[in-house]
Amino acid sequence: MSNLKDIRAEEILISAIAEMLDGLPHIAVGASSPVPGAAAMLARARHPEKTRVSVLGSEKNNFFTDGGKELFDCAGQGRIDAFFLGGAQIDGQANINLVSVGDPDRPKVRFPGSFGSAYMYFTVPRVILFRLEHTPRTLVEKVDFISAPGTSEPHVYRPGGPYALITDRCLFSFDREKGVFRLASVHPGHTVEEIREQTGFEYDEPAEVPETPLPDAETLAVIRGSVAEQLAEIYPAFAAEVFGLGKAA
Amino acid sequence: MSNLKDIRAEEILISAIAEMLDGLPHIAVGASSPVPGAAAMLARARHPEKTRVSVLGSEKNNFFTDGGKELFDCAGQGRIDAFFLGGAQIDGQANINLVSVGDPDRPKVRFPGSFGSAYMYFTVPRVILFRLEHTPRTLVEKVDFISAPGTSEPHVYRPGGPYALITDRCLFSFDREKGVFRLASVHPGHTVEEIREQTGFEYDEPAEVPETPLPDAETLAVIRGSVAEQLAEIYPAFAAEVFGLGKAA
Amino acid sequence: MDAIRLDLEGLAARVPDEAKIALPPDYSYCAMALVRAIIARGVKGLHIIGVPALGFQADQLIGAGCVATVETAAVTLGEFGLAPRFGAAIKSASIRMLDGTCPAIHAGLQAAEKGVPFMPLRGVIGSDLEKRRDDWIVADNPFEESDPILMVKAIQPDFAVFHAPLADRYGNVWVGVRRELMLMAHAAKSSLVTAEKIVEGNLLDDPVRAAGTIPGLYVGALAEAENGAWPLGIPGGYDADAAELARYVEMARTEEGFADYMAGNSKEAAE
Amino acid sequence: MDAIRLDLEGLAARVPDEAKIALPPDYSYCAMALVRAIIARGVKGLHIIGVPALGFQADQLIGAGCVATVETAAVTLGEFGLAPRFGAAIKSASIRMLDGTCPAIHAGLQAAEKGVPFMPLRGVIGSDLEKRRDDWIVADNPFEESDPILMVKAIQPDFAVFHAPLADRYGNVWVGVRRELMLMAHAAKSSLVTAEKIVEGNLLDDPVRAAGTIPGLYVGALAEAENGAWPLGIPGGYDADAAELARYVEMARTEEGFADYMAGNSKEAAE
Repeated sequence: MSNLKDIRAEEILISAIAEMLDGLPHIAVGASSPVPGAAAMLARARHPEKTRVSVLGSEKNNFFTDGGKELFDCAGQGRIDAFFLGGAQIDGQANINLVSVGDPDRPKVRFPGSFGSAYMYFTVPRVILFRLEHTPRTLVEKVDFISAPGTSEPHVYRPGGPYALITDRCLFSFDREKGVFRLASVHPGHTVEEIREQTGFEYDEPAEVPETPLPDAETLAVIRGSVAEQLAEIYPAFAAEVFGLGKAA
Repeated sequence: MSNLKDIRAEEILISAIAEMLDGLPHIAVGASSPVPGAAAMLARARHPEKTRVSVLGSEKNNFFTDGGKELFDCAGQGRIDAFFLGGAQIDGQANINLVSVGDPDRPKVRFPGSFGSAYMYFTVPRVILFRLEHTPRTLVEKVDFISAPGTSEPHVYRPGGPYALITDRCLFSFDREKGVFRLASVHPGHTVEEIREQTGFEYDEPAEVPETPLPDAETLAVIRGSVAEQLAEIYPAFAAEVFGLGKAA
Repeated sequence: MDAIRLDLEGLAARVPDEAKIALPPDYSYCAMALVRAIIARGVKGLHIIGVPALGFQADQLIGAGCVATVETAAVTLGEFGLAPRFGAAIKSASIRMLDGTCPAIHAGLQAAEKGVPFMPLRGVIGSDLEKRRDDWIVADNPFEESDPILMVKAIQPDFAVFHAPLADRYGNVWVGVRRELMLMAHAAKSSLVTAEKIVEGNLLDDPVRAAGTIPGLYVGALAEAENGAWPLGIPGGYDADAAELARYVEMARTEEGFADYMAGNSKEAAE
Repeated sequence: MDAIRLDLEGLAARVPDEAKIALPPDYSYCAMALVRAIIARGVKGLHIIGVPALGFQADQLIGAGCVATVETAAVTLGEFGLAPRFGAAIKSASIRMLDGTCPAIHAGLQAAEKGVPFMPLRGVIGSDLEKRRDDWIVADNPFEESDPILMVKAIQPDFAVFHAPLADRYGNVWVGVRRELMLMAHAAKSSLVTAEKIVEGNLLDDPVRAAGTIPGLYVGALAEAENGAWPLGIPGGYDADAAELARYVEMARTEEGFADYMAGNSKEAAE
């Protein structure tokens, strides 16, 4: 068994996310997401003959040849099985806000913008929300701006949607029927009470909440080996910080 | 002045068509039209810094790099100024039929099909109809199948349409307001009476019908020189037959 | 990820009866050898789609009785004239004909490529094509009063079937400027591809080569087939075998002649 | 036909006040040198469109007061964080912001590329993006009962403005797999392009190179600009000048710092 002291928080996240990607044919990752990127690479390392990974902004992990639209077309065709979205704010209905806090016409804070979220959230079956800052400021009751809605009316074409939300404290799954999150596991070192305190929205909490499993030795070896190496091409700063890998000049 | 005996009928057609293309920025030509192709090349030779020519099926005269759709997209953008269409049947409203004679479900004769006519006829400002067989069988009162209509209701978006019809006997211009052809000139060796006899549809005939002008010596030199040479790449059989040019093996 | 590599028979075996297959025109990259293998299997009820026009491939498939529906802007043998088995099938009404127009076929495939149910297209309104297609609807432009526009239903083939000059072990397929093949591959559920040559390296590693390459993601299976377009040619490669094409056109004038031609070709292929 | 070849100032002079210009994201081929020349001209009231996102080009144009409207899926300086002049302009409501989403921008450009007034797109329904855009309409899929779908109005920029690693005397511009530049060029009325190098031969003569080349037909005018993307990098060419970009981000925190930065850069450029 692995020992908690030796394992970084990022490695637990990578491993937990990879579980949700296991065996999927095609996982796509946005450019600024090293942890999901690593999780996708771990999933690919486990099933090299089954799983493809596309990472935007990577030259080695991006096989698209039809310009910026191909990722979205590919999702529209049903050829992308998992994708990741963040959110400056995420609410209990899984609505995400990538635009601004406050009145959007006179915002208190302005973020970059919605990117492809309003589309990928509808077309990719397994969208995993990823937010490292788990506080009542980020996980809110109601977002100030809906970049992409978590749920839609039944007659709206929507093969995709939220599958889970992973934060620095815990993992929520999302129940699309009920339109609510459910606490799935709490990361080692965090507590159910802390989650309650730090979450601004209502969610289902089962009687027994398991701890997020630690990656086993084999998984850790892959993460620290081939995954870290591949990651360094795309996220050199992250690879240097987390895995102590330098980017070749 | 040129002498009729030395001039081939094709050269008169090439020269007459080139007059209608003079100074246009972009002329596109379908693959199986050597006479229009030659006319486009003649127009380009006269204005090499103003006129582009795209010939489908040519490697040297086709600069498209976005697949089969680019020609049509380009026309939709307003970037194609002239195009050529034929017709197994053409009627007095400039409707063209490229599909079949008789009941289309049990046709007496089946032709290849409509190709891009139903679109190019709407989007290209100057569509020149080209039909070498001028008989009551081909120029009919009403086509058996409308591959592309000659005119549209006023509210239908239609920046393009028929501009002229050139046959082996004469040149008609098309009046889009009235929706009728008008006899513009009769080729040397043909008569107004013969046109009346051989045309299955009604058209306007002015009191004085001029003769289609012969190409002058300079024009003939260009046709027989650079145009014939360029044509040989795309239409080797035609270039051999009309200009005595062999295709390099 | 390595591509699934099969022989021609293996590729042909993936095409079930009643499949909807997209085919390129004769001047693009046609998988003639694969089409012969599909014919040899005796597949029935195919729905073939010309992107945007059909030629020798369609005429042989139709002559062999493999085809139920033809959807195309044209069927032509180019300088070799009208397609004889197609013409005979039309006259005997033994195939269902969906006459289209080039940009509508591209638009339908682009709709499937984008995962949308339809694509608007200018023109076409008032043609008999439009009147005879129930997968085309004239609707209103929602941004303008009284501006009718054609809506073309998405065309999603089961398979894009084509040839290419070059592919690699990962299933990446180079088609250069023949980009309609990429559109077909994006729009289809899967692509069955033959290539003159399958190399070991990765075509996407060369940024110049990559620009004309279809990623392996879209390619269901792949077979190496030297001269795979014969008797057609391939752009930038070999010329069409005009004598052989002329021989076909001559023989295919009659049903018997066609059968003899195909039997002879199969025999040759087997030898 | 030879392309119109100008210097950077000549290219910049073609952009009038209130022009609608499409710009690529920082990781594509950005004509930074041309953007500085446009800023130096003091152009006003631009409508800039991110294809699909904007970065340093937009921040500098906005900071210099050239921009009236920003239409994009995002404005970001990537690892350098939020765009400071953009953020300031949003807070002071001095620019009109049209928040979009990547595939809707591609779809709008594709509509212009096809010459259709709109393009359908899945998703987006129920977002605040959709509620705040009057050039997007939720309408009915004409082929299905009760199937609402977004219609995105065509986006036709006056100019596509971008950089490229290679061009030729005929105005053919090689962009490789950065195909959004080709889409921009097709959709725009005209393209203003800078290139690292302009060669004498014809890029379309090489069938491998041709596949990633925008034909000169779409290019209004061209300038050679070595290091034309600096301080950004170009894929397959040079890396971004991280120190310079960091210097910009630091100085652009304030209006004064931004003005100093731009003045310094103009001075450097003049030297």
